[in-house]
Amino acid sequence: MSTHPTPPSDYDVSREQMLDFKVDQQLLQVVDTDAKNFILTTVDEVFNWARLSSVWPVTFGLACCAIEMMATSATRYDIDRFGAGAFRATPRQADLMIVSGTVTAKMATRLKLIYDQMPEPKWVIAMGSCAIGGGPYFKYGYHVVKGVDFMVPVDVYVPGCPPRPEVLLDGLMRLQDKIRGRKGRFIAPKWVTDYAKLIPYRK
Amino acid sequence: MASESTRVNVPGAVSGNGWHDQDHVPGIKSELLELNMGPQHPATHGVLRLLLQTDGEIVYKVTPVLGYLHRCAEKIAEGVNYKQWVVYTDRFDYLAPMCCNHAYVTAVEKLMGQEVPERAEHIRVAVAELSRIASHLIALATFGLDMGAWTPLLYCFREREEILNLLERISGGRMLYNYMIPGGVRYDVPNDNWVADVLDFVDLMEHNKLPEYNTLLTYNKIFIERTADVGVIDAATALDYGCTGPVLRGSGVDFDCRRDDPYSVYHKFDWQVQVGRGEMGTLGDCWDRYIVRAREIEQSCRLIRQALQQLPEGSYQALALKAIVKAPAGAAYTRVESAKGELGHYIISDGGQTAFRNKVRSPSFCNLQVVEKVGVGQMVSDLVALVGSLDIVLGEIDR
Amino acid sequence: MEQNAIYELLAGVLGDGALGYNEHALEPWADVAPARIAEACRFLRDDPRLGFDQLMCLSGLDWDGFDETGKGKSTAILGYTDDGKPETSDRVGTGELGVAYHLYSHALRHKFTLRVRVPRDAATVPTVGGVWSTAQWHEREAWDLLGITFAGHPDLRRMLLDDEWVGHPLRKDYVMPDTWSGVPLQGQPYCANPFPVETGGPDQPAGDQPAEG
Amino acid sequence: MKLMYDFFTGQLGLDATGANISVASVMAVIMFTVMALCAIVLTWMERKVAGFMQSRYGPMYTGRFHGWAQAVADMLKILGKEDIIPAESDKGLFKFAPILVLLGSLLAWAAIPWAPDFVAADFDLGLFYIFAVSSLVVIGILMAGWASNNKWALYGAARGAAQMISYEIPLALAAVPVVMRAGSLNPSDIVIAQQGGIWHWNINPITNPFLFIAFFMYFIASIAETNRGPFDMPETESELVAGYHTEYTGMRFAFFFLAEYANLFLVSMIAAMVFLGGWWAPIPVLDRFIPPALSFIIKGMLLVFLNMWVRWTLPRVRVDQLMHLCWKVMIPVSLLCVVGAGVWMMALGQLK
Repeated sequence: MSTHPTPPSDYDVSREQMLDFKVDQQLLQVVDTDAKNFILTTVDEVFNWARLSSVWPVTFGLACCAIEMMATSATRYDIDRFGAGAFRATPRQADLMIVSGTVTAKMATRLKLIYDQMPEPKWVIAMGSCAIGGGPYFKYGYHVVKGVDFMVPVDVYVPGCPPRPEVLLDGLMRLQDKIRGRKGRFIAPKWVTDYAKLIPYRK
Repeated sequence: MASESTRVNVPGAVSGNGWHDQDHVPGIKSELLELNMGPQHPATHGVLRLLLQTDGEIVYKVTPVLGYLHRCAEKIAEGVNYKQWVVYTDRFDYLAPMCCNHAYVTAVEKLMGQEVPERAEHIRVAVAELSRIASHLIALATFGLDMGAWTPLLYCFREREEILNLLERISGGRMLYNYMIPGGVRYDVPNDNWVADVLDFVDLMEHNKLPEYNTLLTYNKIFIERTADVGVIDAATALDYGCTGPVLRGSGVDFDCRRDDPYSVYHKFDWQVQVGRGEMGTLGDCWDRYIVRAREIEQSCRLIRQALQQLPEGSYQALALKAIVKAPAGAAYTRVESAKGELGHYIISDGGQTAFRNKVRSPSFCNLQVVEKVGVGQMVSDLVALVGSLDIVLGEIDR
Repeated sequence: MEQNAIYELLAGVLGDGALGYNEHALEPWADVAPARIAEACRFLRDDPRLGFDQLMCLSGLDWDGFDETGKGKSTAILGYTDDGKPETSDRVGTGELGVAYHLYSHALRHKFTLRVRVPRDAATVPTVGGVWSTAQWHEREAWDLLGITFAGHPDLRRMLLDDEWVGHPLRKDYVMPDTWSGVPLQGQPYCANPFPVETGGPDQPAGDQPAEG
Repeated sequence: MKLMYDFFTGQLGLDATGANISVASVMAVIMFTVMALCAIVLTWMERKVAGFMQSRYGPMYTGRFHGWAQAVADMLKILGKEDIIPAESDKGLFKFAPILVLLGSLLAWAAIPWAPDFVAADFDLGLFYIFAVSSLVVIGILMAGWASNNKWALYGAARGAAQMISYEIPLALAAVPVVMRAGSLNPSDIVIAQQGGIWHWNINPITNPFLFIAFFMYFIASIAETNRGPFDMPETESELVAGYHTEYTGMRFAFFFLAEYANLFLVSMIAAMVFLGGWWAPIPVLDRFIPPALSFIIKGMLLVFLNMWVRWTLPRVRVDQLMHLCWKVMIPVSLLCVVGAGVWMMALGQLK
């Protein structure tokens, strides 16, 4: 583990096929069966289209990432372009909770409450390393919940400390893929996968 | 206005729990309404919770409840070494991280007796002032948002993006930088015309953008009506409650750590401390605090211009800098003028790599306390204005 | 005014309440008997020669396991292990608790530092909230995080932590909780640290090395 | 209307009652469709206008071209949301309130004259009816706030009731001079009285300066009446979380949403009808080329745009300042307009 893989010298990011939206095989079968009942499938598709095109987040800023969330909705990045700009102050009218920041023990119960107040269907984006797994507050953070997925189910994890707005936009698009029922698959370069094999993942 | 209190007889049918029986008018039973503002509320700038007791629109008691963002940073300071903890100072006041970095490294350097090269000090002043502008822009923006003005928010964010771009070019981080280290700064000024770009931006900010905000928000009649004579903090109250920064200066106290308790190289530059003058109403009202911030942006522009135009040649890090720094045993309290006010670090060292105790005196923590006194008797809308004008940031209140 | 002179004035008023003056430290401070601190603060604020109108900072301190020799060998604090479980220890804290007051005068532009030390099992200090209102929140925080009682404080509740929280986290012998009120506070890391700390280097004695990351 | 009536009596051979009922049903369907359509268009327009003001784009991708399908997607999504009724709420009132709010604005649409002889309910007290029916919204909002059993909703409802009841007075008073000039409360008659180009419209300050003032009184009062712009007291997103509809989800919230934009369009259409010459084009020659309904809707849309412009530019006033503005400024000025317009017309012999 002392030698870390490095990108090969001829590696060119722009030429590499970084993102490939291949439909998952299992999902293809489901879609095939559904296609026989094409009326229902179409209704489903229309509703899914409506859901993914108007994901209203709840105004729920916790910490540093909340500022980046605001920046994402502000002029330069403008999350409203994807129909997700209508921030609702009340969870009753929202579809998406962006957990933007450190979740503390005191806040966790409130966060659960807010999540419960949202009507179905609802989604959660864990934004930033604190919301994903405690982040820099892991070791001595006696008051920090080490990952918001201990409290609420998370759909998309957006890493970063804080994530750049582009990454949050990407997270939103992964969420849209999820709503659409399509799996975006990230095909990483080989040196990255080699490196990733060295990391033992959480069970 | 605020003093014309209306007596509302709210029937008990809506009651949940926590009602307080109170007879205002003999014969008519009326109760105070307990209102829970936050932690998830658009006007509380994060996760502040205000417990209000209201009579109709009039607030009778305000009790701030903190700790929803208590991230144990002071405990962590006892576990990680001095250079590692710079990361956590970024996350105190995440709107002006450079100022927080500056406060911390100043304290550590005082403890170590470390000299800092002149060039590093100039770079520090420039980036800290850029960060201050970014923070004040957010302060103006969210204060406008609390008043219901959406558009200034977006305009301020537009200019803030420019600052973040500049700071990203020098530090590598977009929002949280981890840029200053004890004994200097982490990277030198990039040689891709950075200085010229900053100077361009400063000119743009001073001559184009500030007048735009003034037209749109500052001298708007409705905005003045909403903020003048609202949430008045007089100078004695401000001093008693330990208010610092724009809140103190908005109350007419001419004090700024950068000038009166000098650190870094601020004494070399020509600039003015901005003080509230009560132009639109009483001295110390919300409008004064707002305008102090707006004018401080101009002064920060002047400071940046001077710091970068006089940027000396030389090293940007102290030469004797090691990977792990150790401070000799002792204790030091230093304070710097952060964007929110006076940010103090009290570090006790036992001679090791980590601080034995690191107490952070955060300006928002002290500024917020005044709400308990000044918020009483205001209307709910005015309370929102008051909290907005204090420009709190929860990361540094709860730490 | 010079720090020495300020202490002379203070000692003149407090008499045996002024325990000593630490002149040669980086930042000199005066040790005051805990019971007399409110009196001392009131004098420092009201005397026209001193005029300390601002309490810059009030810090609670825990001196448990402090390395007085200045070699950096203080007792290490407890955290969570790399697996996310709380580290346990049966060590009982012994050292004294303390409070430090940093004062500033806007009119005369001088600073002064006071310190008090109280025994761990009877950590009670008179409140200075009547002298400077800002002290009220600082004292609440010190009570919350270090368990120092401030006698006469009107509203000594938990400030940052919840009312039902057990223990005072900034004490050196504090053991991190496993859960609180149903909220899990331990955690499993998503991945092990891919950059493990190499111990035994010249700068890093193996005994009390700081955590990385 | 006449044509449709003739169609039902002549072609289908219905008697008078049957034909009247049929015409009314057809008009009701048309009105409801138009209302839903305009709410959808206005939602999209609001987001695009807001984007334009704030130097960003607004919806861009839903439906490919400038996000034209954004509002459709919003509405469809809201249809599919879970319907939550809080356990502690007053369930009957909670369910009835959104319907009442929508009804209040829908009923008023009946009396809008879209074109000559194209109005769902053409009756002589039309203007009076519009103002009377649209005050149902107040009851709906109060009901919603009360039934939610939420303190923020209660605040919003109390503020909203105070505001809307107050602002109905200057709203109606501002229309009185026009009624005096036209000599009728019938909306069609009011429009017909303004025939002959822009200089015959009621807003023309040379014909009657008091009517000019009355237009601005009406415009300001209409912003307050629709709870928008600097006067959005019942919602005040930064103070009362979402105001009276804090607890509403899904379809029930969509009713409020729909009613807000229907109301916005309604008051703009009334302003166009009462002050800006209704279906008449600015120059009489153009009347031959532009369909009257189109001309009318364009005027309404311009006023809606003005409304949005105000909303996205100005900060919000405080609730006591709002009431102060109404009772101490707008009502006296409106009364002055009524008196002044009457004296002016009497002096110039314009009274009918």
